[in-house]
Amino acid sequence: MLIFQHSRPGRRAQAQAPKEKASLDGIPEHLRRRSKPRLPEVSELQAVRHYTKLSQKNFSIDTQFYPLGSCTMKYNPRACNSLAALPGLLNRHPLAPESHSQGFLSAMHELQEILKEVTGMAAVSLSPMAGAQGEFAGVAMIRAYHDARGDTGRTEILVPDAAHGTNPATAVMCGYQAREIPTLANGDVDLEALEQALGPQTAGIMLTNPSTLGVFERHIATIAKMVHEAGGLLYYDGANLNAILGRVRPGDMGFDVIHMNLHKTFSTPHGGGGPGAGPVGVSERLAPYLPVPLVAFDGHDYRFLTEKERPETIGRLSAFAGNAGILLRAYVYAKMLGTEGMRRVADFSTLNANYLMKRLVEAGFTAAYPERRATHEFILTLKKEAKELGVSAMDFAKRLLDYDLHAPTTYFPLLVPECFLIEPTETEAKEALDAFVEAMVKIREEAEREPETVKGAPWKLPVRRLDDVRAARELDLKWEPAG
Amino acid sequence: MLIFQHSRPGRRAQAQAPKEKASLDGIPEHLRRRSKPRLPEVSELQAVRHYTKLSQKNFSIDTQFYPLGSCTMKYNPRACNSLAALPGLLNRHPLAPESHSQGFLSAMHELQEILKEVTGMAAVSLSPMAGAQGEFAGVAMIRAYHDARGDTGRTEILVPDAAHGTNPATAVMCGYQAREIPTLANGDVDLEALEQALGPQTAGIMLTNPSTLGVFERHIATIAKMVHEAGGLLYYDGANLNAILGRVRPGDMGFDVIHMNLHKTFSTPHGGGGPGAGPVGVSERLAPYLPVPLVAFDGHDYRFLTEKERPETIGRLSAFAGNAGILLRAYVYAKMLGTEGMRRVADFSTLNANYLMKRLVEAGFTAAYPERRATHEFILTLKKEAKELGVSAMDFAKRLLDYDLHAPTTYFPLLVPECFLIEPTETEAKEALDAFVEAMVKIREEAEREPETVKGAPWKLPVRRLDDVRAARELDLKWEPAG
Amino acid sequence: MLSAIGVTSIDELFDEIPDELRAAPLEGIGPGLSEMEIDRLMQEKARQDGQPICFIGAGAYDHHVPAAVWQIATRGEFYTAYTPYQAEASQGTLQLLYEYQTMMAELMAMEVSNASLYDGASALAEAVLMAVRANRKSKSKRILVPRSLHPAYRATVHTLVRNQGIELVELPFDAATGQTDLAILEAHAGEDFAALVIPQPNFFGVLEPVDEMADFARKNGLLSIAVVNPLAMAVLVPPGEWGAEGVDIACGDGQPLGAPLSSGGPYFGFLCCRQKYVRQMPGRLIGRTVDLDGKEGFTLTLQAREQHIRRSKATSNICTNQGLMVTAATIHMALLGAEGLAQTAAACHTNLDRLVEKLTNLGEIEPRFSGPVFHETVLKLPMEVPGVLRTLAAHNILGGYDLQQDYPELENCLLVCATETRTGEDLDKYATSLQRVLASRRQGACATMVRFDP
Amino acid sequence: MLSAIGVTSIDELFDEIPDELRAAPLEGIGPGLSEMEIDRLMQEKARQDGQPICFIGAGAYDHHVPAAVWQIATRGEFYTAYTPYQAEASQGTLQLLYEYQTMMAELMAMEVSNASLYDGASALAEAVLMAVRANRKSKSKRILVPRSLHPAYRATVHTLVRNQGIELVELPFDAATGQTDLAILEAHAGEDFAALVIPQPNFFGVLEPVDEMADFARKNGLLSIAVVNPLAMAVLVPPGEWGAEGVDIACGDGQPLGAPLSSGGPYFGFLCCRQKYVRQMPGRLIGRTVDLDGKEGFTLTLQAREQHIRRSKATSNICTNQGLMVTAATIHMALLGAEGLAQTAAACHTNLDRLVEKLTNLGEIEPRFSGPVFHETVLKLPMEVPGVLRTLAAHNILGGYDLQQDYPELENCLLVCATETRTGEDLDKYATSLQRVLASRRQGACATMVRFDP
Ligand SMILES: Cc1ncc(COP(=O)(O)O)c(C=O)c1O
Ligand SMILES: Cc1ncc(COP(=O)(O)O)c(C=O)c1O
Repeated sequence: MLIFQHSRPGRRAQAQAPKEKASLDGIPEHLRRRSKPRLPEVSELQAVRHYTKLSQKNFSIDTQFYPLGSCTMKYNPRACNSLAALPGLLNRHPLAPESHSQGFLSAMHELQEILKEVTGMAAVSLSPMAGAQGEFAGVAMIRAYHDARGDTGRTEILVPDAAHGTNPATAVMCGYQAREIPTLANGDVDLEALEQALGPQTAGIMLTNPSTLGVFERHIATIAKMVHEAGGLLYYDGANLNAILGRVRPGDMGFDVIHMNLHKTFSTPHGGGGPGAGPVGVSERLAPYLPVPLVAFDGHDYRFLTEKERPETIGRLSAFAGNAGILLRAYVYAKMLGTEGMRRVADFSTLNANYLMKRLVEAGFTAAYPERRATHEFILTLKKEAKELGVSAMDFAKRLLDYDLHAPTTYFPLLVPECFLIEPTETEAKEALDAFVEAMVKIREEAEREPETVKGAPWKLPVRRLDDVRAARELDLKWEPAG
Repeated sequence: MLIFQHSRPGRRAQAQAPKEKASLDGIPEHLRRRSKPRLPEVSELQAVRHYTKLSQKNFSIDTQFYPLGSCTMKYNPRACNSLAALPGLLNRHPLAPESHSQGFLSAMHELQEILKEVTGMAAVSLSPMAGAQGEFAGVAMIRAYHDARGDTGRTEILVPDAAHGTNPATAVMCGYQAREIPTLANGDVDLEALEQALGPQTAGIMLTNPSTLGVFERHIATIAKMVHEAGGLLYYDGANLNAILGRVRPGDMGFDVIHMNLHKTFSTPHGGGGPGAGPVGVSERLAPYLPVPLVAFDGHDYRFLTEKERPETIGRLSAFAGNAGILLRAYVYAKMLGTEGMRRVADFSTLNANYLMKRLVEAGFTAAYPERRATHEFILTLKKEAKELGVSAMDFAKRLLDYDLHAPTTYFPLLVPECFLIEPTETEAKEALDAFVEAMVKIREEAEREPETVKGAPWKLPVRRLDDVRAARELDLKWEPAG
Repeated sequence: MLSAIGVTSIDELFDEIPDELRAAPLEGIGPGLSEMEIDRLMQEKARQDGQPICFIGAGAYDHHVPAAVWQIATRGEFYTAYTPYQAEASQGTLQLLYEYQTMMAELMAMEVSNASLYDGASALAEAVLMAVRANRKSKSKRILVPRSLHPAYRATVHTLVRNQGIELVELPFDAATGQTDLAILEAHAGEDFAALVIPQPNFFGVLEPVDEMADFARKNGLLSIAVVNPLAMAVLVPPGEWGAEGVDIACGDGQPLGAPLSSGGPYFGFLCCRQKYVRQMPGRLIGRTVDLDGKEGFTLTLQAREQHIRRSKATSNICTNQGLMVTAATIHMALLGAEGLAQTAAACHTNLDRLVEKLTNLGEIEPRFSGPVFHETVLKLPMEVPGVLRTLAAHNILGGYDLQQDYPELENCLLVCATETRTGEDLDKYATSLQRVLASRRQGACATMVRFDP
Repeated sequence: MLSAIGVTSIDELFDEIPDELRAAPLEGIGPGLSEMEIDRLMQEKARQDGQPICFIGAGAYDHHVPAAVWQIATRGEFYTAYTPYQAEASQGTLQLLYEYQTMMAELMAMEVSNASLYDGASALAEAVLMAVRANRKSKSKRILVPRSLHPAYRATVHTLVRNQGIELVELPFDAATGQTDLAILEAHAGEDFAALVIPQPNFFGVLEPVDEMADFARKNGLLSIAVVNPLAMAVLVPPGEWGAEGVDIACGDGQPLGAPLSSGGPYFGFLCCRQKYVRQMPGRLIGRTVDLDGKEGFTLTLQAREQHIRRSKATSNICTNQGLMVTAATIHMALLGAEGLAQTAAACHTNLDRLVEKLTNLGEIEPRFSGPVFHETVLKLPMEVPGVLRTLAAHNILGGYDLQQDYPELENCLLVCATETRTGEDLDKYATSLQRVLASRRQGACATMVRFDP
C-alpha cells in the first residue's frame, strides 16, 4: 500500500506545522499557487508505521550479509552517525563565518591530511559528492593540466574493459573520448594493446588497482612509465581502497590523481543509494587545479580557500562544500581506525576474500582468476553451472536472497561470463562466509534436483521476481489516483 | 540463534572499551573475580545485526494496530524521545545540585501542576515508577492517614471483581486484606453488595472509572458517599485516563487518591514491558503523606522536597526521583497536547471505541455490555463463537496475528467469558478499525469453513503457537553451552 | 582461516604487490581512538562551533525537521542498504523512492521526477546538459542564465558543463526590482540558445516574472529550466504551471525538505521534466511493475540511460546519489503534507516581514529591491557589510550574507533570511544588536576579527 | 463515524457521565505547542542544566554507552511494543530477555535471573519480601541491614516493607575501615532473622568482607541478599561465589549497564536467586520452549507468581517493569563482553586512584577509610563539605556527595567517584579548583548559593 492510499482529506500530523499565524503578504496573486499538490494527508502514526514497515522490506548490512562486489558493504559504526549529528555540527550553516566554524574546519583539515597519508598524494580536496563526481574532478584536472601547458591535442582517455561504467561516462562528460584497453586472461592489463593505444592523443588512463576483477595489477609501475612517457597522466579509481590501506599507496604506484569513495572504504552509510563522498587527491603538479573549497590552516585558524585564493582551480562542484556530514562520518571512522586500524582493514578484507574464494573453489565453483590472489574481492564465473544445470548467475543471485543473504554483484565486470563479483568485506565473521558457501552449495544441489526452485526464486521475499521489461515498457513512474 | 551462539573466544567490538591502561591496584586478590562470566564475544556488526533482526520479530505500535485493552497502545510521538535525550537532560546526575537542575526541575514542577489540573487533585508526587508502584503509594497513604488518626482497626481494602490484578496485590503489599465486590450485569458496581461489605474494618476502596469493563460507573457519587460515610477512602486506579481527560475529573468524582500511568495516557513508550511512571495525586487531607521527593517552587528557584521538609511522607519509593526520563517524555507530550489536545484524547479515544464496538456488533459479534456506551475501550464476549464454532477467544487472538493485527487483551476481566478487551486508542485511523472488523469477520468465516486454520494459528509469525505448559514444567530460564 | 587458504601469514596474501611499492607504516594518522575518546573529541569540536542564531539563507535554510524523520531514516534497513540493484530485496527503498517521485512531481506540477542527484547546483548542471541533448530545435550549446541566479550555482554549472563546450550567457537583472530584465531577454529573441534558466525565487529572494520567461523560451525554441526552492512551491505557482505550458525541466535543492544544515551537505538535487524527455534524464528512476504472481512491486527502470549499462553513452556519469536524504524528504513531506509545507512557507515569509520591519525601523536600513520577495530579501546598510557581520557574530548572531562579494554593484547589501524557526525573541535580538553595531560603528569603532568564544 | 455509531455529536458519547460531574475546560494547561515550539522549550531547559563535570557517584554512574545501544533500543519495534503477552508476536523482546537473564545470571554467578524490577532500591525491597516468604527456617520478619548500605536504599526498603510488619535492624560499620563490623554481626548469631543484606561495594565504595558475611548468614539460618554494582562484578568475586556456597539472592541497579544518568531514572533493578527459590521470585520470567512444530521459541513463564493471574496471592504487585532499559543493557553487555566490562571497571578504578592521589597531594585531604575500595571513595576535607561543593559547582564541577547529610558521624566527609569517562584534564581541573577553594575558604571567604550561569 502506498502512503497516498492512507491519505484522507483534512487528516494531518497535528504537531508538525507552525502554530503561529502567517500570511503571504506582498506576494502577488498571480504568483501564488492555485491548487494544492496532492501530497499525502496522514497522521504521524500512519507515516511512522508506513515507513517503518517499508524499511523492514529492505536487505541491509545491519540485517544481512551483503557481499556486493565493488560496493563494499561493510559495517557502518553507529558512532559515526551520532557524532556527525551533534547539534553544533548538524546545525552549522554552510556559510557560517570562520569564528563559528573552527570545530568543523579542523576536522575537515585533518581528514584532508589523513587522506593524503593513506594515498600518498600531495594534496586533497574533499568537495566531490560521490565517486563519479570525484572522477569528474580528476579528469577535469587532467584536462586543466594539459590545457595550462597548451597541450590541447589530447582527446582520449584510456579505460580498461573491466572498468566501472562511471569511468568512460566521466571521460565523456569531460569532453574526452573513452578508448577501451583489453585485459589479459590473467586479469592484468594487456600491455601490448596499451602500447598501441598510447599516443599524442592520450590525455590519460583511468585504472583501479586492485582492479574490478579483484586482482592486483602487477605491472602498474610499467604502465605508469608507459603512460607518462606518452605524455598522459594516470587516474586512480579509488572507489575501493580496502585491500591496500597501509599496504600500498596510489601515489607510490605512480598515479597523478585519485578519487576515493568514503562511502566504501571509510564506511559511511550507503543509505539505499547515497549520499557518498568522493574526495580527490593529486600529485604536486595537479595541485593548483583541485576543486574548491579546500581547508587551510595557518597555525592558528582554519579557513576555506575558494576561487579567490585558488585561481587555477577547476572550480566548484556543489553550491557549498560537498557532502560535509558524510565527510564528518568518515573523519570519525578514520580516527577510530588510526594507523593500525587502517592496516587491519586491508588485512581482514583480503583475508576474508581469499578465504571465501578458497572455500568456494574447494566446493567446486570456478574462480575467474584461479591463479591469482584475491584482493578485497574476487570473481566467480558460473558459466559451468549455467551450461550444465541451466541456471544463470541471476538465478543463483535471486535464490541467495531466499537464504537471507544478499547476492553478490552480478554480470559485472562484463567481460567475465555469468559472473559473481564477491566482496565479503573485513567486518564479517567467518561464520557469515561459511554460511554463504553452504548456501551456494545447497543452491547448486537444488539446481540439480529441482531447478524450478532456483529459477523461480526468490520465494520468501515481499515480492517474487519482478518484471523489468514491463517496467521499462509501460512506464509507471508516479502514482495517480484511480479514476 | 542466540547471541551466545555468535560468540567466539577473543572476538570483540574493538571500539567499545577504554584504551587507557588500567589496573585493580588496592583490591585484595581474594575479592577479585577468578573466572570470566560467559558473556557473548562478538563484533559490533554481529551485535547490531542480531538485535536489529530480533527487533523485527516484534509487533509494536510503530508497525501494527495494537488494540490491547487496558494497555493503551497509542502512538508515542518521536519528539518525546529525542527531547528527553537532549544532553543537558540526559546527562544530569540525579544528585546534581539545584544550581545545575533548574531546567529539569521546572519541567517536573510544571508536570505536577498539569497532572493536578487534569485529575482535579490537590497535590501530586511524580516518584512512583509504574502504575503498580503508584497504587502502592496510594494505599500506603490511605494507611498512613488512618494510622495518623489512630484509626488502626481498618484492615480491608475493597476491590471490584473486575479490577486489575495489581489492585488486590497492592492491598496485600500494604498489609491489607483485599475483599472483592461483585459487578452487576450492566457493568456497574453492585451497590447492595458494597453496602454489606462496608464497615469499620474498611480502609478504602480501589476503583477505576471508566472501569476495566469499558463502561463509566454511573453511581460513582453514591459510592463515594457510602465509602466516606463508612470512614473509608476512595482510591482511583487511573491507569487509563484517555476517556476522561478534560471530560470528568477523579477529584470531582470524590476520590481521595489516584495514580496515573503516564506510559498509557501520556503516551510514554512501553518498551516491551516498561519503563513506566505512575504519579499519584491526592486530596488535601492526604497531601502530607505523599511519597518524596516532590518538586517545589518558591517563585525563584525550583528544588526537591525530601523527608526533611515532609516528615509525614510515606517515604521514598526509589533511590532517586523515579523514572525521570519517562516523566520528561510525558511532560513533552502534555505540552504538545495543551488544553484542547487533552480533550481531543478523550473525544477520539471514545469515538474510536464506540465506532469499533458498533461495527463489530453489526457484524454479529456480542458486546458484553450492549446497552452501554463504550469508553476508551469495550468488551466483546466470544462465548457464542466458542460454543457454536469451537474456537476460543485465544484462537481468534492468535489468528488475528496472522492478519498483521495485534490481538486485544484476552480473558481479562475474568468475569466475562471468552472476552476480548478492545482499546483502539485515539491515534488510530478509521481504516485501521475497519481492517480489524474485516479480519474478525474473516476469521469467523474461517472458523466455520476450516476451523483448523484458526485453531492452529498463528501460521505466519516467526514461531507457531508456543508450548506454555512445557515452558513452566521444564524450566529453561537461561542458556547453557552444549556439552 | 589462513590454513584453509594455504598460507602461513596474512602478509603472504599481499605477495603480488611488488616489493618496491610496499607502503611504510602510515605514521601520520596516529593511534586509533576508542568510541569514548572520539566522542569526547567530537563533542569538543561541536562546542567550538557554538549554536549561533542564524539569519543566513542563501541556498540553505534552517527549518524544523520532525523528530520522526531521522529516527526512521536512520533505521539500519534504510541507512545501511545499497542502491537497490536486487529489487526483490529492496522493496522498502524502491517503494519509498516511487512515492518520492510522485510527491516531487506533484510539488513541481511536472510529469516525471527522478530519484535524486547530488545537490541543487549540480542538478542544474545536469539539467543544462540534458537540455542541450534534448533540444532538437537548437544546434546551440549556449544557455541563458540570469545573473540573479545563486552565484555558487552559476559557478558549479560552469565547472560541470564547460568541458563539453557549453557556454553560459548572462542575463542581467533590473537594478530597481531585482528581477531579470525582460527587455534584455526579449532582445535575445531569434538568437539560437539551447535553454533558459529561470530561478524562483532568485538569489535575492525576489520573485521572477516566471510566466513571461517560460513563454519566451517556448516561443523562441529554448528549453526552459526552472530552479526553485521546493518549500516555496507549496505556496507559489509551480514550474509545471508557468506560462502557457509550464517549463520543460525543473530542478533545485531538496534541502528545505528535511535535511539539516550540516555545513552544506548532504542535501539532494531534484530533477523533474516532461514525460517526453524522460529518456534524456540523468539519474535513477523507479518504476512500478508486477512480479511473477502479478503482485505490485517496484524496480529501477530505464537503466539503459545509466553509466553501468550504457557506459560512455550514458546520460550522466552519476552513480551513487543522495538516497538517504530523499528518504528523509519523503517522510518529511508525508508528515507535513501540502498544508504543513504551505504553513511553514508562510511562517518563514511572515518572519522575514517582521524582521525587515524591525530592521528598517532602525531608520538607516532599507530594502534594496522593489520586486516582491519570498522568505529572503536584500537590505541596504549604511555601511560596509563585512564589519557589521563580524560584530554581530561576536554577539553570536549570523546576520546574513554579504552580497558585495559576488555582486560588486550591490554595495553594502546584505541578504537576510528568517525561517519559521526564528522566534520573536531572536528577531528582537538581531534588531537590538544591529542597532548597537550601527551606533558604535558610526562612532568609528573598528571591527577586528573576532574569535567566537563558546 | 458518528452516524455509524448512531449519535450526532461526540458529546453524546459521554452522556453516561452525570451532569454534575462534567469537568470545566482545563484552563491551567495552556494551548498545545507544535513540535517546533516544544523543541525550543526543551533546548532551553537542557541548556539551563549545563553539562558540568561530574564526580558524583553514590548509586548512579556516568559511563560511556556505545552509540549502537540506544540506536537499536529505540527502534520502534522495541520501543513501542507492550509486555510480551502474545508470545508469538513478541519473539524479539522475549529472546532478548532470555539472553538478558542468561547474561545477568552469568555476571552474578547465580542460577536464575528475572527480567527486571524498577530500580536497585526497590529490587532490594522485593528481595527482602522474597526472603521473608522463602526462608522456611525463620519465623522472623527482621532483616539485618548494614549501615554502610546506600541510605536511599535503606529508606526505600523501609517504605516498601514496613506495612507488612518487616523490621530492618541496622548493622554498624567499623569507623576505621568503613566495613561492616563483623564482631557486631557475630554477636547476632543465634538470634532469629529472616535475612542479611550484603552490599558490595558499600555506599562508601568500600569492599565488604562478603565471604564472612555470606557464611554467617548460611550458618545462622538467614537468607543472604547481595546488593551489588553489576559493573563491579566484572572484576570482583560475584555473589554466587561468596563464602562457601554463594548467596541466596543477588540484586542491584542495572544503571551502569547502558542507562544514561537521566536524573535518576529510568534505570532497572535486577534480581537473581538460587533455582530453588524461583517460585518465590517477583517479576517476569522468560522461558525457552518449543512451538507446535517443535521449533525453539520464548514465552513468559511461571506467570502464576504474578498479579494478573494470582491477584492478591502474587509474589509482588509489579506489572510494568523496565523492559527498555534491559534491552539497552543486553545490547550493552553484548557489545562490551566480559573483557570490555572488566576494562571499563578497571579504568574507573584507576581514574579514582589518580583523583585521590591528586587531591590528597593538595595536603589537607585524606581518605577517610582504610578498607579497600572500588571505584568510589570517601575523603575527609579540612572544612565543611556543602560550602566546598557550592563553590566547585560555580566552577561547573560537581565535586561529590556530602556524606554528613546521612551520616552525622562522618564529619566533613565527601564521597567521590571518577568513572572512565573523566579525562586527565577533568581530574586536573578538579584538583586545581579544589586547591583554590581550600585556599580561599581558609581566608574566610564566604560561600553563597551560586546560580550556575550556562
Ligand atoms: C570501481 C568503482 N568506481 C566508481 C564508482 C562510482 O562511485 P559512486 O557510486 O560513488 O559515484 C564505484 C561505485 O559504484 C565503483 O565501484
Ligand atoms: C487498570 C490498570 N491498573 C493498573 C495497572 C498497572 O500499571 P503498571 O503496569 O504500570 O504497574 C494497569 C496496567 O497494566 C492497568 O491497566
